[in-house]
Amino acid sequence: MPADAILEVENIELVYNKSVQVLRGLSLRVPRGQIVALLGSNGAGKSSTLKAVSRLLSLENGELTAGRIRFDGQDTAGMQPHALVRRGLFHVMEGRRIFEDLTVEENLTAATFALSGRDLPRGGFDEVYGYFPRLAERRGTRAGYLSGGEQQMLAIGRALIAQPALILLDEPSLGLSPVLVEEIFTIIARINRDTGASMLLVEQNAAVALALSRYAYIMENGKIQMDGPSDRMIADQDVREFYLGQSDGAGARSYRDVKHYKRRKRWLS
Amino acid sequence: QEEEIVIGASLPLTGVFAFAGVAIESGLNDYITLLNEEGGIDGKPVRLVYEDTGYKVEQSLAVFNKITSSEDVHFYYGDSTGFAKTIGPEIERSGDMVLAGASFATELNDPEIHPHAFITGPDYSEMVEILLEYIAEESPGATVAMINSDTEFGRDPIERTKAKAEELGLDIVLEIVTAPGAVDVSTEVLKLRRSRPDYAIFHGYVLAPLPEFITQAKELGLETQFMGTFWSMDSKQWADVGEAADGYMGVMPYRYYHDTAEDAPMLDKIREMRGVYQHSGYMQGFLSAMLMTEATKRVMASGEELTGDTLKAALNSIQDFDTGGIIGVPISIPGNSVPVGRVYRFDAAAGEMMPVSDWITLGD
Amino acid sequence: MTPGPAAGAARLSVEDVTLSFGGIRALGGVSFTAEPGSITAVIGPNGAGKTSVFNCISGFYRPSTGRILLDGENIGRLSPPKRAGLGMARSFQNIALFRGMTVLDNIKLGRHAHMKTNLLQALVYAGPARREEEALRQEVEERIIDFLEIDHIRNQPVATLSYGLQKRVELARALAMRPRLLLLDEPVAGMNREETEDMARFILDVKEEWGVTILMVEHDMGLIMDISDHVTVLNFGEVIAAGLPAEVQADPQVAEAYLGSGDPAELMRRLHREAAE
Amino acid sequence: MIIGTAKETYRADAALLTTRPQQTWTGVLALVLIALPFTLNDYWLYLVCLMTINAVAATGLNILTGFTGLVSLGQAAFMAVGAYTVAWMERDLGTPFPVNLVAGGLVAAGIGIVVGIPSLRVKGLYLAIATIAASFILHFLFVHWEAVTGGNTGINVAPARILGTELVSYFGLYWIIMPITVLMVLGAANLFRTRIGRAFIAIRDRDISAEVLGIPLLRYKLMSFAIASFYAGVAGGLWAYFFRVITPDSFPFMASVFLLAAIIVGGMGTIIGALLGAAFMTLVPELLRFVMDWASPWLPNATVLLSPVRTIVFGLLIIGFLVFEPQGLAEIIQRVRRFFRLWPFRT
Amino acid sequence: MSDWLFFIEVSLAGLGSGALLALAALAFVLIYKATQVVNLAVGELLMLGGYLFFAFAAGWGLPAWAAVPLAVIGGGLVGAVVERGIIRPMLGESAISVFMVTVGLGSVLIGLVELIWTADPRTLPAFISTKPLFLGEAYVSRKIAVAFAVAAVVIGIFLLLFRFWRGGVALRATATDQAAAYSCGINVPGVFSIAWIVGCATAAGAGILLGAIGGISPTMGVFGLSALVVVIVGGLDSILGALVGGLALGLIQSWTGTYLGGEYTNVVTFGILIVALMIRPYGLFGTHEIERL
Ligand SMILES: Nc1ncnc2c1ncn2[C@@H]1O[C@H](COP(=O)(O)OP(=O)(O)OP(=O)(O)O)[C@@H](O)[C@H]1O
Ligand SMILES: Nc1ncnc2c1ncn2[C@@H]1O[C@H](COP(=O)(O)OP(=O)(O)OP(=O)(O)O)[C@@H](O)[C@H]1O
Ligand SMILES: [Mg+2]
Ligand SMILES: [Mg+2]
Repeated sequence: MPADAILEVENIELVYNKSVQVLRGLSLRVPRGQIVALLGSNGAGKSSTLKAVSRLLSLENGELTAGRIRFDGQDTAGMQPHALVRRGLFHVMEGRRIFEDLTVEENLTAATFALSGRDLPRGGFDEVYGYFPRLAERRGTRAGYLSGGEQQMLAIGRALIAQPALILLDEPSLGLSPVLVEEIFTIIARINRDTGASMLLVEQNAAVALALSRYAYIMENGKIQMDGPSDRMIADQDVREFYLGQSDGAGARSYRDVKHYKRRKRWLS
Repeated sequence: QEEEIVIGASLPLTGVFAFAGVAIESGLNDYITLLNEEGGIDGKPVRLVYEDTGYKVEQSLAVFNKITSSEDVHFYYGDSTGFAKTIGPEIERSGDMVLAGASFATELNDPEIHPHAFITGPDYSEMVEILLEYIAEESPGATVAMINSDTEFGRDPIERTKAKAEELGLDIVLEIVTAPGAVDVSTEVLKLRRSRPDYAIFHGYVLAPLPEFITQAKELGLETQFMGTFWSMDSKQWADVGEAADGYMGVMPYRYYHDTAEDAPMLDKIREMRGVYQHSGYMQGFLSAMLMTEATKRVMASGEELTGDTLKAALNSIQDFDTGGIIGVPISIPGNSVPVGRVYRFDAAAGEMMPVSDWITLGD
Repeated sequence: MTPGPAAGAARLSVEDVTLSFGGIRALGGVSFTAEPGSITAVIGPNGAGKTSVFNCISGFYRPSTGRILLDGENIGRLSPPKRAGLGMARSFQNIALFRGMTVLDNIKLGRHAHMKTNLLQALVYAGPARREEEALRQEVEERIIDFLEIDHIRNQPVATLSYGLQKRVELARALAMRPRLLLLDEPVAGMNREETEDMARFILDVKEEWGVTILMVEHDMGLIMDISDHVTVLNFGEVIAAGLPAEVQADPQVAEAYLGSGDPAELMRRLHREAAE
Repeated sequence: MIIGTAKETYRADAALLTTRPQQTWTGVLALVLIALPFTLNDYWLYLVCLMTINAVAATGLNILTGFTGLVSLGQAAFMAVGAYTVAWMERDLGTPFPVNLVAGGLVAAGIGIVVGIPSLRVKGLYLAIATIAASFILHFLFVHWEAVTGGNTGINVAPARILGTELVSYFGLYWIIMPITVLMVLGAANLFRTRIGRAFIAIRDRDISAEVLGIPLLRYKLMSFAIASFYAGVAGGLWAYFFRVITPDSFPFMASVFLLAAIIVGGMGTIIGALLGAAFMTLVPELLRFVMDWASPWLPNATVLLSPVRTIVFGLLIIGFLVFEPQGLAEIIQRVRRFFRLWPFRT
Repeated sequence: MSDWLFFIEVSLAGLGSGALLALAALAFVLIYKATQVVNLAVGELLMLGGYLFFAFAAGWGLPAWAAVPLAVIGGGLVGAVVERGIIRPMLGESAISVFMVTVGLGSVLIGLVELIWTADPRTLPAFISTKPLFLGEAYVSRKIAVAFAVAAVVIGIFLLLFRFWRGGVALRATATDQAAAYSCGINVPGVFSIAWIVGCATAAGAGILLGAIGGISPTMGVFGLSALVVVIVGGLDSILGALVGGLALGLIQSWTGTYLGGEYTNVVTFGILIVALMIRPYGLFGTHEIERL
């Protein structure tokens, strides 16, 4: 892999409430300009990893007890979350987290604070409305009344406004219809291609995530269990079994048959 | 019998009533010091045991319980009407003490209901009655406005004021009850301007919002004479207000610290002990201690036991008593109160309250 | 003691339901039926009104027109608690567990509408109140907790559980309501394949072993295709297609509005190749 | 070291006192409560009774605010309603005191229901402020409905009578105040073992989903208000017999703040929290009195500092607990218990 | 004097005290808008402002033009300290807890003032002329008129600020979701500090005006309760609501005081509050909380 990494995470340990350890020596890196996927089952600590990177942990009583995180070559320790954002690291949080009381447009305005010190986007909000026409229709509505998918669009729209160098995407497809999943991922790919923004993508939809990304990490219990180029991961037997739902043959197995299949993951013992 | 005489007290040394509490404390203590220097009562020293209450009934009660469960108390000085009413039943039940205090509530002045209570001066209604008698004397048929705060303290004399005014042929043209905590009095002043009374009697306030009231009224060219009762009659307090205070009048049962009347040996002593002006609460405390110890002395002289009944009887036996000039006339205590007072007027140039009437004793 | 659902699966009919918020029309005459003992899926684009339909059924929203029939009886005027009493249970799109309570208490809460303890009995906690509580405890332990394999977490506060387990506790709570009709709003959202498989197994088992009618909103087409018996498709608050899963999938209108090109992974790979060039 | 006891039946698991040490300590506490009046002087007995009365009111408030999540700053006003009812019945009807107490509770509960009606539409702090409003309106009633309340002068209350003797001493009063408190606290503890208590907690956590799960919101919110005010009413009734006079200023707005502070300091949403909080907040000002006494040789005007220091400490306690120990004293006790249970193994 | 003139005078006086209420309410709104904290200590901050002015003007003998800004800045400083010391650690806690923290803060402030200045009420050195002012024939107290003008200007400035300044969005975003605000690059601690500093400074300024009219005492904080009624009726997050609510309440209190009697002002005030809450649970101009399943 090329040496130039926009994000390097080295052996971080994370503890919530001074008692619950969630990450245990996790390391990963995101090369500049690339999309990297981070997969793992519920509660593995994916979101926590992203929060550690964007330093939003402190709001939830979390604390890094060991390890180092470097963004754009600089150690992030001691940096304020908003300062990181202004340097170009944007975190699209799990569960959308749009500002419910603000209108769609005001939500986008809020994101312009990430631009402090840099130029305002050329087309203003039109670029976002171009990607998501539905948002344009509802620009005066309070965001809390949007449907789940519309809210997800808004969350990604906010990231677009900020013109970041690295976007942390936490489950962008959560609760989206298939056509929207397709659309959102297409847009993500486009953003990556047009702006060269790097991305760290956390996703449950492993098929898409692996297709979109160049490199992938799989984590369990706060540690990376497996990593490698995405196309090689797709071929891995365990990944096929547990993340893609394909048994030995080529096609996906039916959910009706699952009862009969209950094999434990090999890497979990 | 006891080795020493203990007087208990719940004193508001802090909180909204601290200005009075601190003065009362000095007054009580000074008289007791004087008395002890002269050998106490029958050779027994008098001791004042007290604690701060912050002017909160529950605290006063806690202090009362704390003091009475560790000392043998026959006289107790309370800090508020609320306390006096709360502890009243207990005083009547135990029957072994008399309750004095900083409250002049009319309600306490009923020997039927409160046989063991005692007020060192006129009650609030009597204070206003003294003012009304003065007004009736000066300008018969005058119009009067009543301005009372919406508190128990403020509403206390309303009924009796109306009755007395009618009896004296005075016309109550305006009744104002101010909202608790109200700061802006302009609407009340407007009402005043509309009815233009000759006199306006405040009751239920210490200082605020009287100065603002008076200032605005003067601005509007009103010629109303403003008057107040004991707790809003301190000389120093008005001196701080400045020009606006000039001409304010009110009733005061005691002499002021700076009064140089000749028949007042006690005032000389007080000025000897305290080089600076003392708040009128001081006089109240001083006189309270004097009367409490006098009653104790009388009971002990008669060889009776110190109980609520004997002490109260001794208080009521006080006839034409000389207070050493604290009050300018000899006093008697027919019931629970000492219904005497005098009308003073504030002179801004002198910075002092000046007497404008003689001593008025009600019921004469 | 009568464990399990109250007397058999229910039949639900939604007839011509409309609903609007201010000026926005969320539902414009939606009708469909969930047959007793079947799994009916409601799919549709985001904002199509699926959750709104659920909210109308469970009584949280009052539709402006239309009827909602449970076993042929119009329940449109009943309050949510009354509907719950009739055997209607649901889970929520954004998990709505009671975070201050343990798993066990959350599940017990589901039974609320079927219990009788009154205030006086509760204060004294003797006789009927105690008997009722003990019976409930036994049933919850033996039928629900055991069935959903959550015995290891029963005394944990739900706030500390992972997403997948929380979804499972929601299902458990719904089961404690003795449902005859179970509404599941996106039961496998945010789950990976393995966890989805577990959930699929529970849903199928609930249908079969408890004999419950299930109405489900879900975006995971794989799951829908595999386990549902009937699919209704909503778009802009209107039904645009209904039928067997395979029929619906083949409908071009549905493909256009909802399904997209079909295989997002393939699309991604293509995009990727384009980008690389 | 005490290891968790294995429970063999669901009943044992649901019992209020599940471990042997818990049972032992409860026994000890009962003995102490019986011995107290024989050992304390009037001052301390007065404080114990006051603490106990506050504990009843705080327990009620805890049901409403700590468990149901409806913040009320009107609990003291409900105490006043109970106190006035008792005083009025004593004066005008002369009914026996148990009847009066229950009536005081019921009247307060009735008013509580009325005050609770906005709770369906109004949430959170808006509701808290509605309760402030209610308490000011009640205060107005106390002042102006003279026929019943005696206006500003208030009502003097005849002592409670039991078997022909009048309960006037703190010693005598203790024997009605303490048992009633114990019963009411037990009632509250029982409540949370049943569906009603669970429904309250569900409403606190998220009321709209509680409704869809079959909990009629209005009914339960009002029920919670009614219970809380019933407790306040009984506490107010006890207060009336204890102080034997009631005026409109007996229960100032600050008393409601005091009760809310008590449950915060004690621990919201735990039965023991209200008890600890009421005891602690009643005792601290008195303890400060002793502290200031001790400090007087060094601090020349210590007595004059007492009241402001008390005000400051009251504020600091609220702030300190919320910032550093949001679960309150109850959590501290839990930690101590865990420590001893695991002792000598530290966690 | 005609009844009409009297009515007009009473109304003018009401508008004047209403402006003060609005100014105090503004302090609530500013803090609430950014932090969703209902700061019950606003009344006590008002009191503190009055005492600071007293200390500077009477204690140090500074002229009013120096003492007023110093007291306002002092209020702001206290706001900064409070925010840093006890509000920021409460980030993420429930609204009720933070509300109670401010209740504690109020108590601490009262205690401190009593400790430093004792509980005696005091009069502020006069800095507003006492010459009566006549609008046509109608009399207005000059202090009240000055208070009205100051309040109107300050509120006007804030209304404009929130309308045309991007920072308004940052404030509201922070109030809705702190983590998300952070992730948008908003300096959340900065927003908190600013809101508290400006809010407390406003309260201190209102306190000086209030003290000039009615004198200062440790109990003057009860004024905060009336201001609280204003914000509840107007809407906790609405500056316009503070203005309209303040003026309306001032008028109503003035009318009740005049035509019913001062003892009725509290009942009427709180009666209105309850009615308003029943009709509009989030105030006249407040935003509805969104509740969805
Ligand atoms: N604020 C918190 N306090 C305590 N524990 C937490 C907190 N946030 C997360 N955890 C715990 O940390 C673990 C990892 O959580 P995290 O949200 O990072 O998982 P995840 O991999 O993102 O899972 P999911 O796929 O469900 O989103 C979980 O066990 C969770 O319970
Ligand atoms: N309480 C409400 N107030 C205003 N509009 C609402 C409300 N609830 C829903 N809507 C609107 O109604 C439409 C349907 O919303 P609904 O939540 O039912 O969609 P959905 O089909 O469940 O979407 P998703 O798959 O994203 O969850 C949306 O446009 C939404 O903005
Ligand atoms: Mg996650
Ligand atoms: Mg939905």
